[in-house]
Amino acid sequence: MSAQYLPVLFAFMGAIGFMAVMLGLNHLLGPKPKAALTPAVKFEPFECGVPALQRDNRRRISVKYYLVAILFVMFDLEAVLLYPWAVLYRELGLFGLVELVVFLISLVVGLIYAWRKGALEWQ
Amino acid sequence: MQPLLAQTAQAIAASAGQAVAHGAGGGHGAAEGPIVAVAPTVEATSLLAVVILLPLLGAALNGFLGKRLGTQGVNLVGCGTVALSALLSWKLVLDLVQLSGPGHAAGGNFGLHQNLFPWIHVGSFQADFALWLDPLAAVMLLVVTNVGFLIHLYSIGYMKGDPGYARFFAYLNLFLFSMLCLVLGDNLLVLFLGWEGVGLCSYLLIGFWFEDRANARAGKKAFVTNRVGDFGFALGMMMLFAVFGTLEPQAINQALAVPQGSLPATVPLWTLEAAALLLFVGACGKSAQIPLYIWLPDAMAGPTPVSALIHAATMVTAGVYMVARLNGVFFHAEFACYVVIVVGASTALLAATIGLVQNDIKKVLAYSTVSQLGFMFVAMGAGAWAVGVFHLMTHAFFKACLFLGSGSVILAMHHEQDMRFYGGLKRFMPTTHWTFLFATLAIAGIFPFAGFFSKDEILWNAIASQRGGTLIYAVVLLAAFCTAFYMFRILWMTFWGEHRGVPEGHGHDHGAESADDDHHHHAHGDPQESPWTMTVPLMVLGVLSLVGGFLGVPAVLGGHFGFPNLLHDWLHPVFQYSTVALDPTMAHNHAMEYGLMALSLGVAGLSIFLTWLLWGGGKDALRDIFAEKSPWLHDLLWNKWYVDELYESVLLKPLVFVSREVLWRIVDEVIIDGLVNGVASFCKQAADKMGRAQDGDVGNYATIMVAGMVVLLLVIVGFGVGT
Amino acid sequence: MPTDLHFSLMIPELVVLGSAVLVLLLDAVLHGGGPRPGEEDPRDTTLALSVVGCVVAAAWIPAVLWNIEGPRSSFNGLFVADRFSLFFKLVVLVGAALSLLLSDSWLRRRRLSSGAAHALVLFATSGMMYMVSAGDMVTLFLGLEVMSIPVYCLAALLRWEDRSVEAGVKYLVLGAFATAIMLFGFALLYGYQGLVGGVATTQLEPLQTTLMANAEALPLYARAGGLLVLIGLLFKISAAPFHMWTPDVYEGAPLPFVAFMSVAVKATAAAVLLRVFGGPLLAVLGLDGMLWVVAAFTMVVGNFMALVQDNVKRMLAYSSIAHGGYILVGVLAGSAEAQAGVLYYALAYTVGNVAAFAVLVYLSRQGHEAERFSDLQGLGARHPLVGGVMVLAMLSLTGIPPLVGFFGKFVIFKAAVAQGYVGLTILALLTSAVSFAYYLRPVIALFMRPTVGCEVAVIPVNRRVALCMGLTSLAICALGVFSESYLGWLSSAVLALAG
Amino acid sequence: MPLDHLLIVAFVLFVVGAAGVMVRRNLIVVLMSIELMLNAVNLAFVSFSRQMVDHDGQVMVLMIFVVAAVEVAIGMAILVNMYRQKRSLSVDVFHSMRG
Repeated sequence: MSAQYLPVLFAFMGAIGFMAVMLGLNHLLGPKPKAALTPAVKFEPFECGVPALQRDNRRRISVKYYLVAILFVMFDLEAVLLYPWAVLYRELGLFGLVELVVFLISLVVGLIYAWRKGALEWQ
Repeated sequence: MQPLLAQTAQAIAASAGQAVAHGAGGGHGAAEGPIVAVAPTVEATSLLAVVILLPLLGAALNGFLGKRLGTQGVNLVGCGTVALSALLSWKLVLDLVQLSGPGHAAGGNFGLHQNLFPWIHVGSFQADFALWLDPLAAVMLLVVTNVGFLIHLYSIGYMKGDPGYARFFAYLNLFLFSMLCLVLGDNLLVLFLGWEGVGLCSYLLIGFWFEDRANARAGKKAFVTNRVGDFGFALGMMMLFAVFGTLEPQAINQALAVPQGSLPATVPLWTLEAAALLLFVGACGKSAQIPLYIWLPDAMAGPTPVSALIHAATMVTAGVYMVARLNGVFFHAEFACYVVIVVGASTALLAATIGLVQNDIKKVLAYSTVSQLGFMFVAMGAGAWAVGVFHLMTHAFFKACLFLGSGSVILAMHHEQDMRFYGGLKRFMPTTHWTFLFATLAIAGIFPFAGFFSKDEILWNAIASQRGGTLIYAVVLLAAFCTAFYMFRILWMTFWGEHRGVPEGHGHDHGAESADDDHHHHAHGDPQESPWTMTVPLMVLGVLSLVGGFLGVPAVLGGHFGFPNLLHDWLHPVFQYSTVALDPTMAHNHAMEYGLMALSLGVAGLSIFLTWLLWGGGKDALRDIFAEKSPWLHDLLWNKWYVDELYESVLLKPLVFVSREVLWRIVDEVIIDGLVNGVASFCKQAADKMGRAQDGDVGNYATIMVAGMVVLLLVIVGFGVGT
Repeated sequence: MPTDLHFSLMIPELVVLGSAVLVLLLDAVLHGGGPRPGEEDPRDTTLALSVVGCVVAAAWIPAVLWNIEGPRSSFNGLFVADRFSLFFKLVVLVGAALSLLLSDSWLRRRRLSSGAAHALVLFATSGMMYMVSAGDMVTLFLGLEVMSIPVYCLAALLRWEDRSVEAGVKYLVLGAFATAIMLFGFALLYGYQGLVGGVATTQLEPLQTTLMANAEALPLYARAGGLLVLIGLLFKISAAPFHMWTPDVYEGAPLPFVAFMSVAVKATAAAVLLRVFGGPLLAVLGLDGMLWVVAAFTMVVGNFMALVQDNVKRMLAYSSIAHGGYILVGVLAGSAEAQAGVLYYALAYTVGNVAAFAVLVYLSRQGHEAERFSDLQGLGARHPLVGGVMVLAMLSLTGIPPLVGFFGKFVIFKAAVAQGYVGLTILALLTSAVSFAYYLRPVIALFMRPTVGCEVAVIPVNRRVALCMGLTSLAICALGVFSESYLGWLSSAVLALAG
Repeated sequence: MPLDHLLIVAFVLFVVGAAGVMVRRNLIVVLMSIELMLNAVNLAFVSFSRQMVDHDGQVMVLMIFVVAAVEVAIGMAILVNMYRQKRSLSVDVFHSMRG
C-alpha cells in the first residue's frame, strides 16, 4: 500500500532537489546584476507570446477598475458555496434555508459596507 | 510542611537501611550507638514577612514617589523602613534564642518558619514561598539589617545633593529586600530569587552614575560575569532537585545527616560532588573567586556606600552563605571541598598581592575584599562552616568600616581616589582616622581586634582540618602577611605623614563624580571631617571591629576563663551533623595552636614594621627599590597578574578570531573589559551572519522555507529508511 | 434537518462575530464616505462595542461553558468546545481586548478610520476561536484563513506608508505559501485516512486513530503529509527556518496590532499544534527528531538575532521567535505536564508582550514613534510608572522568578527534562540567559541613558493605554505569585485534550 | 484514470507553483503561482475523493476555492496600494526592512 506512493514522493523530492541545485548553482556561478541593471525584458509578459507593447502605448486604467474587479471576484466566488446547497436543498428543508439566508445576509453586510464606503461609485 | 520534609529526609536516610550516627563529635558519636538525626524544631511566626517587605515598601515608595517626597521624605522612607526591619530582626532573633532554651530544641536545629503562600506545585515538585530563620540565618539577618541600616544612614551624608538621590535609596532598599530573600528563603528557589535580585541591584548600583560610560561598562562586566556563575548555580540546583526531590536546604541537610562515606543508596556520591562543584561555580561568581573575581574591582565604580554594603559586607558573602546553608552537600563532597579550599587560598593570595601596589584607595579595598572572601572559602573548604561564618561576620564589620572610612576620605578630597595625593589626613579628620585604624588592626589580625579571632581560626583550620594541609596554611599565612602590609600602606599614605594634596591642574577624571562637586556642602580648601550621619556609622562599626571578635573566642584562649565560644555554640545545631573533624594528631595539640597563633601575630607585626620602614621612616628611596630591583614583579602585580588580558586572549579571542592576533592582544592593555566586548562581538558576528539571510526579499524567504522543508523531509526519509 | 447541532457551544464565537458585523455596519453608516464636518465620531462607539463583545465572550467561557454538562462537540465533530480550546479562546480574547484598548489612541492620532481596524481584529479573533475549536480539516482551514486574512489587512493598514504595505505583502505572500504547503499535507493525510483507515473523512480524530493504529508501518507519504501540516503550523508560530516573515512584518505593521498578532496568532498556533500533534503522535509520525532540530534552531536564531537589533519592534519580533522555540520545547515534550506548561506559557507570553507593547504605544506621540531604543532614552525618569511596567514586562519575558514568565519556562523545562530532553533544555536555558542581554536594553534606555534632546514633551496621560498597562502588570505579578491554583485550572484543561 | 497519475500531476503543479513563488520577481506572478499551488492541492483532494467515493474532500475543495479567491482579492488590494507608492510590482523594491 505504502510502497505504491514511494516513487511519487521521490519524484517530488527529486523535483525540489533538482530545482534547489539549479538555483543554488545559478546563485553561485551566475553573474549577479543589481536590481537596477536587470534587463527590462525580464519584466515583460512573454508568456502570452505577443511582443511587449511600447510603454507609452499602454493605456492607464483607473484604479477604480481594480476595486470593482476585486469586489466582483469575491462576490462571484462566494456563489460557489451555493452549489452544494442547491443540490441538497430539499433534504435540508427549512434549516437549510435559514442557513443560506444567514450566509447571504453576511454577504449583504459586506455589500453595504462597500457601498457606504464609496467603493461602488465610479467617480 | 516541615514535618513532611522531615519524613522525606528520614525516608531517604532509612532507605539505605542504615542508622544515622551522631556526627557532631567526630569519631565519638559512633561509639554511642545509632542515633537518628534529630529533626528540626519549628515554630511558626508571621513577622518574617514584615522584615522582608519593609525594604520593598521603601523601594516602591522611593522609586515611584521619590521626586514628590523630597529629601527628608526619602531619608525617612529609606532609612526608616530599614531601621524598623533591623529592630524587628532583633526581636525575631530574641524569639529564636527563647526557642533554643531547654525544653524546646531537642538537640536538633531549630528555627522560625513562615509560609507566605504556596508558590509552585507542579506534579512532584513543591515549592512554597516560605521563610526560615535558624541560627545561621539569624547571624546573616542581623548583619544585613544592622550594617545595612548604618550604611543607609551614612548614604544620607554621602549622596547629599545627588540628582539621583531618591533613585539611589530605592535601589538600596530593593537590594536589601533581595538580600533578605536570599538569607531567609526556605528553599533554594526563593534563595535564587534573592540571588538574582541582588545581582540586578548590584548592576544597577554599579552603573548608578551611568552618564560615564566606564561605569556603565563596569556594571555590564559584573552582570555578565555573574551570569556565568548563576548558570552553574541553576544547574547545581537542578541536580539537587533531581537527587532529593526537594529544594529545601533543611530537608537536604537532614537527608545527608549521616557520617561521611555512609550515604544512602539513593544518593550517589558523584551527584553530590557534581552539584557541589556547580554550586561553587555560582558562589565564585557572586563571591568573586578565581576565575570569576574580575568584576569586583571594576564594581568600585559605584558610589562608596554601595561598595561598602554590596561589594564588601553583604552581597559578595552570599556565596559563602550558600555553601554554609548547604553544608550537608559540601560535607560529603570531599573532592569539591578540595577545589573550594584551593581556589579560596589562591584567591586570597593573588588578590592580596595585587592589593600591594594599587594606588586607588577603593581598588586596594576591593582586592582586599576578594582576598578576605578567599579566606572564608578556605574555612568552607576545610569544612569549618562556623569559622567561615564567623569571619563573614567580622569582615562585614571591619570592611564596611574601611569602605565607609575611605568614602569619608574621598568626599573630603573631592572625589580624588588616588592615595598619592592624600597624606596627613589624621589632622583633618580624626574620627575617620581612628575608626579606620581600628578596622585596619582588625583586618590585619592584631589581638584583640575582631579579625584576630576569626582569621586565626581560619589559619588553624587550614592546617589542622582533615581537608587542609601545610601548603594551604603557608599560602594563607602569606596572604595574611600581604593583608597587613597593604592595609598599613593605606594608613601611611592616607592618614599619616605629610599632607600632599591634589596638585593644581590635576584634572578630576572621575567622570560624573566630579560633576557632583558643586553639590557638596563644603568649599574647596583643607579637607574636613564628614557630617555626623557619616561618622556615627563609622564609630559604631569601629567599635564592632574591636569587640566583634569576642563572640567567637576559641576554646584554647577562652576555655581557661570559662569564656564560651558563643558563636560556635549558637551555630552548633545547624552544623552538628556536618562539621568536618580536625586531624586527630592536631585536634588537641594546644601547644601547636598557641605557636601558630604567635606566628601569625608575628607575621602581621613584621609586615607592619616593614611598612613603617618604607613610609614611616622617611626613607622614600627604599620604596623604589622594589620597583627598580624587580620591575617584572612590580609590573606583574600592578597589572593584576594580567588576568583580564589572559581572559581576553585565552577565552574570548579564539571565539572571534583564530589568528595570530592572539599574541598581539596579550600586550594590548587598552582593552580591559574584553570579556564583555568579546562576548558581545561574538554574538554580533554570529547574528550578522544569520542576519544576512534576512535580506528583505520575499522570494528568498520562500526559498529558505522550502530549503528547510526539503532538509526536514530528507531527515524523516532518512529516519524512515533507518527504522 | 441535521442532528448534533449545539449552537450554545458556539456562543462566544457568535458574540464576537456579531459585534464584528455590527462594528462594520456602524462604521459604514456613521463614517461612510469619509469624515464629514460636524459628524459624530464613531470611534468611541465602535471601540466600546468591540471591547464589550470580547469581554462578554470571554466572560461567557468561565461563567457557563467551562463547567457545562453534556456534549462538548457539535456539528458532527467539526467544532469542539472542550476546556482546552476554551482556555485558548480566553487567551485570544484577552489579547484582542487589550490590543483594542491600545489601538484606540494610536489610530486616533493618525486620524484613521478605526471602525474597520476594530472589525478586522474581531474577525481575526473569531477565526482564531474557530481554529482552536477545530475538529476537522475544514474548520481548521477556514479558521486559519479567517484569522490570517484580517491580520494581513491589519499589517497593511497604513496604506500610505511604505513599510506597512511591505509588511502586508510579505505576510500575505508567505502566509498563503505556507497555507498551500499545509493544505497539501492535509490532502495527503486525507488520502491516507481514506485508503488505510477505511473511512474517508476530513475529521482529525479518526485520522489520529488510524495513524496511531498503524504506527508500525506508516507509509512515507503519510509522514510527509504530517510534516507538511506541521510546517504550516510552524510558520504561524514563526519557528525557524519558517520565521523569516516575522521581523519584517512586525517592524512594518502598526504598533498596536503587532501586539495582537504576536500574542494571539502564536497562542492559536500553539493550540492547534497541541491538538493535532499532541501526545505520542509526533513520535509515531517520526517528526519528534525534526521538531527537536527546529526548536533548537528557533531558540538560537531568535535569541541571537534579537541581540543586534536597534529597533525595539524588531527586537520583540525576534524575541517572539525565541518564545515560539520555548513553546515548541513544550509541544515536543508532549506529556500532560508539558502541555499544561504550553498553556501557561501562552498566557504568560500574552500578558508580558502586551505590556511591553502598551509601553511603546504609551510613549509614542505625534511625530515621534517609540520604535528605536534611542527613542526611549531618558523617558523612564520622567514616567517612572510606565518605565516600571516595561521593567516588569521585560523581567517576566526573561523569566525572573516571582513573575509569570518564569513559571511558564519552569514548567515547560521541567517537563522536558522529565521526558528526557536534557540537551534541549540546557540549550533553552543558555539561550534564555542570552535573552537577558537584550531584554535589559529597553530598561537601560529608559532609565540609564540621558534624554536625547531636551525638548521632550511630557506625554499626556492616556487612560485606555494606562488601563491596559495596569491590567497586564497585575496579571504578570498575580499569575506568577498565585501560580499554583492557576496551574490546577490548566491541568483540567489539558485533561480535556487527553480524554 | 489511476490515482497515481493524478497525484503526479498534482505534485508537479505544486512544485511548479512553489518554484514560481521562489524565483519570480513580479508579485502578480507570485500570487498566480500560489494559486497554482492551491489548485494542485485541489487536484489532490479531488483525486482522493474520487478514488474513495467520498464527499468530504470535495467540500474541502470548495472551501479552498473561495478562500483562494479572497486571498487574491486582498492581495490585489494591497498590491494596488503598493503600486501607487512604488510604481513597481517587483519584489526587488522591498528592501527597506532587513537584518
